[in-house]
Amino acid sequence: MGVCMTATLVETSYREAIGMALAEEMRRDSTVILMGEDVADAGGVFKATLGLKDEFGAARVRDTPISEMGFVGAGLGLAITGYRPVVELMFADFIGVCYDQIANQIAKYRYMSGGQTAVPMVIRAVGGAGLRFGAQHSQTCETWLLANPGLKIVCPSSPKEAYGMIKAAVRDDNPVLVLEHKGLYGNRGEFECGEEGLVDLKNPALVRPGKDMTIVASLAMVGRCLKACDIVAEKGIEPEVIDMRVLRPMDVSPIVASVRRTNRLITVEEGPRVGGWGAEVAAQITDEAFDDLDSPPLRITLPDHPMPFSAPLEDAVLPSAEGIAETIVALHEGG
Amino acid sequence: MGVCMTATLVETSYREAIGMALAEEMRRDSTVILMGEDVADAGGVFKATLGLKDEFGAARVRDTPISEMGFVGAGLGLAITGYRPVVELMFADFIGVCYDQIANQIAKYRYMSGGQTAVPMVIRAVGGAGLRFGAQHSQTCETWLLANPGLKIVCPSSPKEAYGMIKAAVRDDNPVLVLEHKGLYGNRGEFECGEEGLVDLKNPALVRPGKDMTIVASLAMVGRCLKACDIVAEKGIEPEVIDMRVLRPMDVSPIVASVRRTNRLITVEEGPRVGGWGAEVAAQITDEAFDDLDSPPLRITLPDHPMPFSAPLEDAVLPSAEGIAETIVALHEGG
Amino acid sequence: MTIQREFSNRSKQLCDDALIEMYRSMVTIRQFEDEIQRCFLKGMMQGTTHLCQGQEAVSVGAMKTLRDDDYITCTYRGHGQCLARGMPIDRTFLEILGRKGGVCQGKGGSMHLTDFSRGLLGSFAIVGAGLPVAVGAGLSAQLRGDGQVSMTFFGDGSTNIGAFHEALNLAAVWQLPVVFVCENNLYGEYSPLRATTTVDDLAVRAAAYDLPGYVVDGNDVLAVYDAIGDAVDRARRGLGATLVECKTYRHSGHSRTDPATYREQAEVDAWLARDPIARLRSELVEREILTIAQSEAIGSELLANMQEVSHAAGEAPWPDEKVMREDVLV
Amino acid sequence: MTIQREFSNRSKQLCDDALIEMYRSMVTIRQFEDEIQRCFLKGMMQGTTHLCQGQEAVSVGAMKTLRDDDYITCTYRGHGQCLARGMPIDRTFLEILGRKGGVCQGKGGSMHLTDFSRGLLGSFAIVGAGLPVAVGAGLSAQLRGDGQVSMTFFGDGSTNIGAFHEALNLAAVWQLPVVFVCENNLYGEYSPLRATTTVDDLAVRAAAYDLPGYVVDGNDVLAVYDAIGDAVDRARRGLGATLVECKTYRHSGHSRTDPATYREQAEVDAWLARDPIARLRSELVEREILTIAQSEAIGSELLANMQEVSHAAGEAPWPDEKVMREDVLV
Ligand SMILES: Cc1ncc(C[n+]2csc(CCOP(=O)(O)OP(=O)(O)O)c2C)c(N)n1
Ligand SMILES: Cc1ncc(C[n+]2csc(CCOP(=O)(O)OP(=O)(O)O)c2C)c(N)n1
Ligand SMILES: [Mg+2]
Ligand SMILES: [Mg+2]
Repeated sequence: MGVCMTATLVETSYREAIGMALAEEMRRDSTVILMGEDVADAGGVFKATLGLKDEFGAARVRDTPISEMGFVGAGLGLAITGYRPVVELMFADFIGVCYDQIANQIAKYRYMSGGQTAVPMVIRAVGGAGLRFGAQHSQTCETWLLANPGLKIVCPSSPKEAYGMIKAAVRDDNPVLVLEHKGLYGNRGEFECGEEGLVDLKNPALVRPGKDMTIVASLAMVGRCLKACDIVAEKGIEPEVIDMRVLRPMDVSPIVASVRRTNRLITVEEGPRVGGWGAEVAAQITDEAFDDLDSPPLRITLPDHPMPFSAPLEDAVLPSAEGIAETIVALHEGG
Repeated sequence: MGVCMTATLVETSYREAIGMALAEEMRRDSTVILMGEDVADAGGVFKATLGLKDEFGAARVRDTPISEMGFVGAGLGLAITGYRPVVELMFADFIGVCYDQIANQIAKYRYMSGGQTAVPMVIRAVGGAGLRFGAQHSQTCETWLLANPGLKIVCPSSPKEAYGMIKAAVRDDNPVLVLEHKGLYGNRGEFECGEEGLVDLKNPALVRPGKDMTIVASLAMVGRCLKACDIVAEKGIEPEVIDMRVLRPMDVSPIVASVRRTNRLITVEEGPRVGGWGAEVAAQITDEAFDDLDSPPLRITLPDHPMPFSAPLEDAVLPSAEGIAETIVALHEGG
Repeated sequence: MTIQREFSNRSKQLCDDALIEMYRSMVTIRQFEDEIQRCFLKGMMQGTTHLCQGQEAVSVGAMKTLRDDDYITCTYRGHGQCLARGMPIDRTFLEILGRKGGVCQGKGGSMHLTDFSRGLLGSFAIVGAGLPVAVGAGLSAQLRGDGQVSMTFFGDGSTNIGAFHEALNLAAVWQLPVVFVCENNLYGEYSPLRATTTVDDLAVRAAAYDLPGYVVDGNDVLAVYDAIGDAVDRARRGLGATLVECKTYRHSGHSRTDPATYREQAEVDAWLARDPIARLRSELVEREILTIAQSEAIGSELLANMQEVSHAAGEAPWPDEKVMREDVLV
Repeated sequence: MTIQREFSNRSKQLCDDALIEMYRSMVTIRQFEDEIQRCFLKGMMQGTTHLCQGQEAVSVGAMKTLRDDDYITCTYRGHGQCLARGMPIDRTFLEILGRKGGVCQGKGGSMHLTDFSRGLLGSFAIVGAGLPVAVGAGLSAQLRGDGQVSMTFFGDGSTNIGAFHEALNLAAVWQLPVVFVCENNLYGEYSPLRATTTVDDLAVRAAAYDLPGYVVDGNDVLAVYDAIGDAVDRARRGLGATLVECKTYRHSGHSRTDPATYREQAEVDAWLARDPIARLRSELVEREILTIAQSEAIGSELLANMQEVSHAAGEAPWPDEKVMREDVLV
C-alpha cells in the first residue's frame, strides 16, 4: 500500500491508488460491490484489487465466470436496485463482448425510463499498449463508446487521477466507464488522499503550464508529452500540457482557454487516427477559437492499423517522447 | 423489382436496389452466401431479400437463430475458407451484441495473420431514425466502429448508391460494413445497372454542385440537405452537397477540393455530436485547408441524448430540411 | 436432470375473488392489446408494437406468485406483464402513444415500458438483454436477504443468444433467486422454433447449469401459477434459480407489420381453441365461481373503461419538448 | 441424451511408426513450451504466453484424426495444436519472439498463431471467439461437400461465454461437420471450474443442442484419438457436430506471470503422475514398440534441434518496419 507522507499525502503506484480508492469507498458505503474475472481470490490479473476480498468478504468482492455480457448486465441490475457495482473488464478490448449492455442498456437506461432511476455503476476496463500483448489486448478503446450519451468516460493518467477518479466514479449516480492503462500500473506518484483527493469528473486538467502551444493528451500519452516538454525546454519552448481526462461528457472549455493564450493545439492519443477523440477536440476548438488559432490543430495518433505484436514494431507505432518533441519543435518553428 | 428504363437504366426503390444487387452478385458468383435472421423465408423484416431464397435455394440464403455473435463469426469462417458471406443485422443497433467479432476478429484478421488471407465479407446493418422505433432501434451507428482499421464502412444514401455499393462490397476482398437506413427503403431513384453501376468504395461523392459552401452529409441527411438547398436556392444561395458515403477508409480529398472553392464547410449527420464523423471531417479539412476556410466548420448532428420514442420528440431531434436551410442561410449571411 | 412437468397444486388454494381477479386481469390485457391494434389501424399509433393476445395466462399466472417487492424484467412483448403487475392502464396507453403522462414520459414507448414503483425494471428490446439485468436484481435480492425474487420473461427465440447462456450460468453459480420464464410461442419473428433450435423442450437447457427445468401449459393460467409458484418458492427459500418454459401461442403476427402467413391455419385454429381466457372462463363457470352473464358483464365493464382510456390517450397532449433533453445524466 | 464415455478402438489400428510419430510430436510440444519458458526467463521473449505442458495428448491425439484439408481454430493456448498440425517449429518460434520470418510476420505473436497452408485458421485470444469462426468453416465444408471437418479447441472456462452457446446451437441446427474440443484443465485463469460453473462434466452442455457429448481422459493420447476420431467420423459422414470434453491439466500457471499458487500441491502431484508423455512412453515400451534408450535418443535428438531453433530465433533480425503498415486491407 501507499507510503504516507503527511496526514493526507500519500505516495503510491497507480495500481495501489486504484486499490486504495476502491477500499475506501467500500468502507464508506456498504452498497459498493466488486465483480469481475479473478478480482477476488487472485486480486485481479493486474493485482489492483488484491486484499479486497479479505477485507470485505466474498459477498462484496466476487469472481465471475467468463461472461462479460452477463456480469456487466448484472451490474446494471444491481445499480438500479440499490447497489453500486464496480465491474472490472480484465482488458478494455473485452468491451467488444459486452458492448450492447454498455451502449444500449446501461447508457440509455435512465433516459428510456423517463428518469425513473439513477444508474450508479462503474465499469473499470484496463487498456493500453506497450506490453507486447498484440492486437486484441493493447487497445485503449477510448472512442469505441464515445458516441453514447448517458455514459461518462474517464481516463486516469496518474496515481492521483486514478485515485480521485475512481472514488468519484463510485459516488457518481451515473454509469462511469473508467479506462485505465496497463502501462501506468507501476508508475508512482504523490497525491492527497481522503475527500480532498476526489476528482471532479467534469473536465480536462492543466498539468503543465506553458505558453507556446497547448498539448492535450490522455492516459500514457500524458507522461510522454511531459517528457517531450522537458526535451524541448532546452530549446526554450514551453508548451502547456492538458490531461484530457474526461472524454464524455466532453467539456473543452479549459482547452479553449489555453488555446486562446497559446494559439496552437496538438492532441496526442493512443488510438487510431480516424475516429479518435483528437478529432472531436480539434473540431470543437476550431469552432470556438478559430480566430485564435495560428495553425490548424495537429493530431498525433497511432497509425491507422492494428497493433503489431513484435516489440520494435509496437515501439515504432507508439508516439514517443522524442517523436512528440520533434513535432513540437516543427510546429514551433513552422509557425 | 425495378422498372427498366433503357438497357441499363432502372428505376427502383432503395429496398429493391439492395435486392437486385444481391441477386446479381449471387448469380455471378456462386460463393456468395446470405445469412441473417428471417432473411430467407420471410425475405427480411424490411423485405430487401425477398425472393432470393426461391432463386438461390436454402443452402445459399439462410435463416439464422437469434445469435448475432454466432452468425457474424460464422461469416468470418466462411470468408476465410472460400466463400463470400453477406450477413444481415436486422437492425444496426445489434452491432452491440456482435461488436467483438467485427472489431477484434474480422477487422484485425488479415493483419494479425500477416496477410495470409483476404476477408471478403459483407455485413449489412439497417439503421436510422424517423420510424418511431425508440432508443434501441433507431441508431445509424455510423461511428461505433469508426476507430477500427481493417474495416470498410459505407453508407448508401440512395437506390443508386445502395445498388452500386452492395455490388462492390460483395466483390471487395475486405470486410465491408454497409450501414443502410430504414427510412430510405421506400425512396425511389434511377440508376445504371450492371457493371456500370458499381460504386468505388473509396471516397465521398459530389451530389449537387454549388459554390457558396460545402455540405457533407450521409444517409438520410443527404436528402434533407438537398431539400435544404432547394429552399435556400430561392435566396440565391448555392451550396455544394457531397455525400460522405465512405466513412472508412476515410478519404476527404473531394471535400478538400470543394472547400478550397467554397471556403465553408457544414457536416450533417444522424448521430450524437460527440464522437460523430463530422468531427473527423472537420478536423481533417481544417488541417488540409486551414487557410481556405472563412469560418470554422459547422457541424449539424443529433443532440447529445438517446432517441426519444414519442413522434414529435423524435421529429424535433432529427435535423430537418428547414433547420438545415436556416443554418445555411445564417452561415451565408454571417460570413 | 430431467424436465419436471408436475407441480404443486397451490392454485387450489386460490379463493374465488382471486380467481375472478385473475380473469379480469387476463381480459384487461386482451382488450388492451386489441385496442392498441385498433389505434394502429386508425393511424393513432406510430412505430412498432408486439402484442401478446393468446399469451395472457403466462403474465397473469406468473405475477400472482410475486410479492410487491419482487423484481421483473420483460421484453418488447411486455404489455401483458406490465399490466398484470399493475402498471396503470392509462399511463401505459399514454406511453405507447407517445403522449404526455406516459410512464416513461414518452421516451420509452411500447418496447421499453418501465415502472420502478412496481418493480418493473424494464422491457428490453434487444433480445436477451433483460436476462443479465434480472440476474443482477437477483443478486441484489440475495445480498439484501429479504427473500425477494427476480423474475425475467423472454421468448423461445431468445434462448439462442449468448446472454441467455451467461445469465443462467451466473444465476446457477451464485444460486440466485431468479425465475427464468420462457414464453415459448413457437416462433421468433417469422422463424418457427424448429428452424433455429434442435430441442423440442427448451427447458432441457436448464441442465447445462444444473438448474431445474419446468415445462408447463402456458395457456392454463392455473397451471402457470402452480409451476411458477414452485419456482418462486425455491428461489425464496434460497434454493436458487429455475427455468420455466410456458408453451403458448401469439394469436397475431410478431409485430404490427406481420400478417403471420407463415403459420398453418390448422395450427392457428388449434391454438385459438385453447384460448387461455376462454379456458379460465369455462373453468370458473363450471366451478360456479362465475356465471356467463357475470363474465360478460366484466367484459363490458372493462371494455368501456378501456375505450375511455384509449380515447383520453388519443386526445392527450404531446410531451413538452424539454423532456427530451432531460434524464441523460443525473 | 447422456454423456458418452466409451469409444471405438481405432487407436488399436495405429501402426508402430504412427505411434512413435505421436510420441515425437508430444515431446516436441513439451520441449517447445519449455524452451519458450526459458526464453522468458532469459528476457528474450516479451509480452505474455500461455503454455500447454501437460495437455500435449489432446493436441496430438486430435490432429491425428484429421485430413490435410480440414480446418482448425484454437486459442491463445494454441502452441500445441499448431505444432501437432505441422506448423514449422522455426517459424513458430520466430513468431513468438516477434522476429522476421515468423508465421504471421511478427504481427500475431504467441496468442495469434495462424497458418493457412495447414488449415490453421487462427488462435483466438478473445475467449469464445474462435468457436463461431469454426462453425463458419464447418458451413463452408458442408457447402463444398468434400467431407472436410472443422475442429475447434477451447478451454473449460470458455464454455461460460455466450459465443460458445451460439456456436453449438448453430452447428446443431445446420448439422455441421464441427468437432468442439474442450480442453478441461480445471481452471480458467486462476479460478477453479467449480467456482464458475455448476456442472462437473461440461459435456452435458451438448444436450442443450441435442448434440452428443463425449468425455475422455485427455492425458491418454490414444483415448483422445479414439474419442475425437469418433466425433470426426460422425462429422465426415454428415451426422453433425459433437462436443468432446478432454479432462487434462496444465503443469504450469495460466500465463507466464502466474505461479499458480491457488492449486493444492497434492492435486498438481496427482496430475504430474498422469503426465501424458510418460504414459505413452510406458505403453510403447510395454508394447515393445520403443525401448527406453530409443525414447531417450528421441528426446535428445529433438532437444538438440529445439535448442538450435531457439538459438537461431534469438539471433534472427527483427521484422522490417514496413511490414507493420501492410495487410490492413487487401
Ligand atoms: C439481439 C437482437 N437480435 C434480433 C432482434 C430482432 N428481434 C426482435 S424480436 C425477435 C424474435 C424474438 O423471438 P422470441 O424470443 O421467440 O420472442 P417473441 O417475439 O416470440 O415473444 C427478433 C429476432 C433483437 N431485438 N435483438
Ligand atoms: C472475452 C474474454 N474474457 C476474458 C479473457 C481473459 N482470459 C484469457 S484466458 C482466460 C481463462 C480461460 O480459461 P479456459 O477457457 O479454461 O482456458 P485455459 O486458459 O485454461 O486453456 C481469461 C479469463 C479473454 N481473453 N476474453
Ligand atoms: Mg417466440
Ligand atoms: Mg481452463
